[in-house]
Amino acid sequence: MSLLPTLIKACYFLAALLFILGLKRMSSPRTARGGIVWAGVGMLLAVLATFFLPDMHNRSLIVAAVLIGVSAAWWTGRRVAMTAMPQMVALYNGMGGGAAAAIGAVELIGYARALGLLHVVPNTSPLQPESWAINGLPPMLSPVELSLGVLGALIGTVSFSGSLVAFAKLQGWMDKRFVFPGQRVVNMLLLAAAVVVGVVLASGHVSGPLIALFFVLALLFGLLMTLPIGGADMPVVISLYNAFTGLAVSFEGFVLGNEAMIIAGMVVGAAGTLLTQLMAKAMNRSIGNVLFGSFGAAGGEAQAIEGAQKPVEASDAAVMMAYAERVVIVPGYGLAVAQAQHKVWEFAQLLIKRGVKVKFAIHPVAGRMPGHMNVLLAEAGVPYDLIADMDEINPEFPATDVALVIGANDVVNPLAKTDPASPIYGMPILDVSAAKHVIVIKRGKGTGFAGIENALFYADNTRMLYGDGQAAAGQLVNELKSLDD
Amino acid sequence: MSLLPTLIKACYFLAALLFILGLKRMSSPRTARGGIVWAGVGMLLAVLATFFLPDMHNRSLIVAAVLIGVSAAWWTGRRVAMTAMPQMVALYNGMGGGAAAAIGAVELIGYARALGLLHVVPNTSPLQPESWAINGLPPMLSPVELSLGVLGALIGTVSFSGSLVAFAKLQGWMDKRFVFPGQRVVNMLLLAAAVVVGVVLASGHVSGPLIALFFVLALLFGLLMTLPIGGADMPVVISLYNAFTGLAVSFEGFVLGNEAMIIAGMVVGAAGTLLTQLMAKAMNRSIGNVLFGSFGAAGGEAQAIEGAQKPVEASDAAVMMAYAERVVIVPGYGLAVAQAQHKVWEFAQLLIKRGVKVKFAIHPVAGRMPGHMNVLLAEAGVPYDLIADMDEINPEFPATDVALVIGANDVVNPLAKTDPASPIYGMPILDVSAAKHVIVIKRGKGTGFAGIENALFYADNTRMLYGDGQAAAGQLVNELKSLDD
Amino acid sequence: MIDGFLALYIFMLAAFCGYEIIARVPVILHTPLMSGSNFIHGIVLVGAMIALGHAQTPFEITIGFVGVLLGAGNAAGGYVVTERMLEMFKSSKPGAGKGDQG
Amino acid sequence: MIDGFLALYIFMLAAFCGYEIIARVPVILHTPLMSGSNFIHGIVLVGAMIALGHAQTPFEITIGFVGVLLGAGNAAGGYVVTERMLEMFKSSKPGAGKGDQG
Ligand SMILES: NC(=O)c1ccc[n+]([C@@H]2O[C@H](COP(=O)([O-])OP(=O)(O)OC[C@H]3O[C@@H](n4cnc5c(N)ncnc54)[C@H](OP(=O)(O)O)[C@@H]3O)[C@@H](O)[C@H]2O)c1
Ligand SMILES: NC(=O)c1ccc[n+]([C@@H]2O[C@H](COP(=O)([O-])OP(=O)(O)OC[C@H]3O[C@@H](n4cnc5c(N)ncnc54)[C@H](OP(=O)(O)O)[C@@H]3O)[C@@H](O)[C@H]2O)c1
Repeated sequence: MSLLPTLIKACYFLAALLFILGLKRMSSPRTARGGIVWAGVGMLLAVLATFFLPDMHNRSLIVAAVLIGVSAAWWTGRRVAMTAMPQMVALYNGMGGGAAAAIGAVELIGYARALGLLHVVPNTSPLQPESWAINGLPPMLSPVELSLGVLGALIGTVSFSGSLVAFAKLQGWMDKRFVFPGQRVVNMLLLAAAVVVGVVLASGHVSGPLIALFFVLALLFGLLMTLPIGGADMPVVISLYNAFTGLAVSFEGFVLGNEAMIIAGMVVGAAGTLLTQLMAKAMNRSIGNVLFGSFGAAGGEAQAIEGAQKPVEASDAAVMMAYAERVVIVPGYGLAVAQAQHKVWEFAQLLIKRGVKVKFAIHPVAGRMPGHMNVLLAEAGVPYDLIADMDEINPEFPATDVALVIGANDVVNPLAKTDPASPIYGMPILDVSAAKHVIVIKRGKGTGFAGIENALFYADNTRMLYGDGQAAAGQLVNELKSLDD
Repeated sequence: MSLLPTLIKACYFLAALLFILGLKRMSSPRTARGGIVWAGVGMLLAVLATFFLPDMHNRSLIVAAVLIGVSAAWWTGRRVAMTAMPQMVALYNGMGGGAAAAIGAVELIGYARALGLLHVVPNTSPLQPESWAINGLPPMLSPVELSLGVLGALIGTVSFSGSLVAFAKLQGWMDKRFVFPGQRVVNMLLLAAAVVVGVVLASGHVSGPLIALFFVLALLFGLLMTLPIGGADMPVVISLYNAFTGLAVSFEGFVLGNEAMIIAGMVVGAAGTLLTQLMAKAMNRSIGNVLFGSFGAAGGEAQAIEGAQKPVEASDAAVMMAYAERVVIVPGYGLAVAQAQHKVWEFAQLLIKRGVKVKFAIHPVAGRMPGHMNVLLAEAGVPYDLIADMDEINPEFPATDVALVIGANDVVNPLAKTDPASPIYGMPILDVSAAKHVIVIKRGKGTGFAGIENALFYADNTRMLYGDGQAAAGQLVNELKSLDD
Repeated sequence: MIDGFLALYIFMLAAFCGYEIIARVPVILHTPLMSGSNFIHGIVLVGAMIALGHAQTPFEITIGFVGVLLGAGNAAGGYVVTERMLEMFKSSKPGAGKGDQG
Repeated sequence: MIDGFLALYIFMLAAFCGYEIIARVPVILHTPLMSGSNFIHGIVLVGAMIALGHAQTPFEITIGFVGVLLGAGNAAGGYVVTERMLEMFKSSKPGAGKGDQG
């Protein structure tokens, strides 16, 4: 082996090593930050090494595409609000799936051309074993390579169109769930058709129209598969597509003979699959239920709730908390929508200064992505030790004077315990109603993700403070400050 | 690839998979039992497949050697007492190291023969590429293969002779620690010499005398390296040699082109290295300290202990515990020596029947191997929930009426807290002296592993019940039974 | 190019690595981990570069170009987003200064 | 026989697997795990069989024979000892019958 290829291979090896080490570090809060940097160094190494591969054509096009892609993604990634993270991950993931699909497409088209089926006269012979030697596409693929290439293209394409739908939904571009009768049957037929065409391709009958048909079917399947899924189930779906892209990358890496791609892709494939399961479990759902379930769609007759919501003024609420001994703040998705984390933390700090014992209670699925609230509170600077998780805080509510619920709904809904017809029945909740007083900040009578009424809002010890989360928290801050003057 | 080689390769693949899955299951108490069975199935598959490799000679010899080796090991392994487990593991591990070394030796000798340096006329040509095709030894090794082969042989040989010394020491065949001045320098020189000869071999200068010298040096190093290490440090050393053997197997597997060996060996190499670290940490030592330290050898002036040991009769001890509310039993190495676990559990059951709350407290390094006491108590049938670890039980001692220490010494020695000159200073201990009464069962005034006095035995609330652990426990049982009559 | 069995071994071992590394991760790290692993499969960029580097007809070149574009977006976007999230996790640690986050 | 880089990848991945699987194991399982991993490197038996199967001179055959003997001892002994230890662990579980252990 001559020097340059050895060096390039060494770079790929280092990249794979750094990816694994980086992922390892990312999975512990203490070392997470360093982990992404390690992985980043690995990526840089691998990309730089690839530029030096012998026998690469179109180098200027490559540089141009890399520069455009990187700067566009970098710019959007830097600018986007923290609350929009899930859809950005979906977008980037879809891009990865698309790239894997594109690799598969180039391979298949090249193969077809080599077979002479497309009747294109190549300017150079496609059969030049030497020039593809190290990491190029072999002009004639072995049956195993062809099969894995086709499989990777299928998975990558589904991940591509599926992730884009997920992005569009989370971004609010597609509010309605798209459901029609027999949808599941249509989806299954589409998938079956794509698989059949794929098998034909993998058996070596590669032709232009067949390739086109294959990709169209895969695209359609990803689209229709994702359309009926509710926006709030998306994090699980995105995680699944993330694993898909990983697998696709791994398989295409096999075809290209690139071990770094094989390993990185497979590691992500396995990790993503596990993550998806863990996420679904944290939401008290199964993956099948997320993908095919009709969450919140039908449901039985909901329990009727007696009583009325009792509003409260910001000034009264502020006084209640100012003279309380213990206050627990329960943030939910509304906090993220209102970007109220900074104001809420300012308010909490004022309370702490007055000697009130303040804690934040975070439900595992509060918000729209796992760890959503932790990220937001961390952004605002809330120290770790003030944040309690569900198991820790639930026994403390009876000794709590005021529970301040801000933008949370489903995660504090007692119907999850009492109403078997409710879509969230069985989900463990934060037991805020055990506190002496409950104050709920929300804009109006809007429901949460599950779209159901909340008995808590009608409870005797609950008072509603209507308003946008950030505005309401601001009022509380002002009231508290005027108390001190 | 024709069918048979593919099938054989598939068996090897399955074996590697089963090893990893088995190890995974072994590392959780719930699934541990199944894990070894899975790994065993993998081993069976791999061995059976190997019989069917094409171009194997000496098949009857192979069968004979396998049968003898398996039946001898099976027989000893079935018969040996639970307390002798560490030395058996050492023995089997040494055998593995020896086997790896033997593979390396056959490779090197074959290589030398191929070079024509040994001037032996082979009955068939050594250069028959086809016959070694799948998994045989390539007659001419590449430089990388030669280097890894030599490295594997070195590591395997050290593990072989070192493990045998460990076995002999634990078995009591070699009681004294073998120390002479300048020992460390001699060891280092031996290692350096072995490495130099190894480098010469790896550079392709393979000859009979050199091979012999290489193995002699490696054997000697393993021997001298292990001789000065105290018998009770052996578990850590055995774990280290276990990792060594794994590495040796992995490297020899590379030379043979056998992926199952590469993977299984490397997995054990990494796992064993980590286990060694974890074990050393649990003993509050570093690996370097275990290998080169002079634990308990020198040490400063020990604190003088005032007072006298106060003996107690078995009948009095039995009465004290029979009318106690809470009794905590603290087993140590002496329990293992006396094989007293069954009697002690019988005694504990009698107490429980009388309404006494009995718990067993296990120190992480009680006994002579990690989990030693857990294994023994489990053997006797003590249910899991009666067994508490150190962090759990220490706060409970003040509320304990009687702490029954049986054959434990170092793990209950208060000097670990108070005497900075003591070799065990800094090791967390079981806080038995906080109990209202302490009863200690031991044979006499013998010291424990660390060879130091124990202030606990002289404390005001401590009474000594002299005798062999099993005999003393038997007396207690009888006394308790006579109380009921 | 790679012997089928060797590839199988690598697939298997890599899958175990990924699985083992993620098992037992706390819920609060799920999103950054998802985004971090999303970044890691951005290595697809390398494959897309190779594909474009060997594309020959204009059509292949177009697809290859799109592939590189998408792959670069995956890698760069995945990195930025993950880094931003993890940065915040870091600053929330007790002991770390509380004023130094964005 | 195996390309050097591929071997390197396999070494690395296998090492990670071993490391990750053992990390976070309770102390009480250290000895059975040590003995279990001791069993697993008993796969050396396969290598010794291959070496003996290709040994040619009487000297090589002798060494190969000893190798197979030792390897078989490692595999069989490691299995028996580990199985005996783990069997006891199993019977100590609450819920499992308390009378069924040896
Ligand atoms: N964390 C995850 O990984 C994840 C993933 C997918 C789904 N989910 C699901 O999401 C739900 C999370 O529960 P949650 O309690 O956090 O949220 P939620 O049930 O979705 O409720 C959010 C509440 O915030 C209020 N709100 C919206 N915008 C607001 C603003 N600007 N200011 C103040 N209030 C505002 C809304 O009421 P108004 O409209 O009246 O203001 C709504 O009732 C669970 O059902 C969970 O299963 C979670
Ligand atoms: N667990 C591990 O992994 C491991 C590994 C290596 C080293 N170690 C070390 O081993 C020590 C373990 O402490 P330990 O308290 O369990 O044991 P120990 O300190 O070794 O003490 C054992 C005691 O048992 C008594 N004894 C011996 N045979 C007996 C018999 N037949 N009947 C009754 N008593 C008997 C001895 O006194 P008499 O002679 O007077 O009877 C001795 O004092 C620690 O220092 C630890 O660091 C542990």
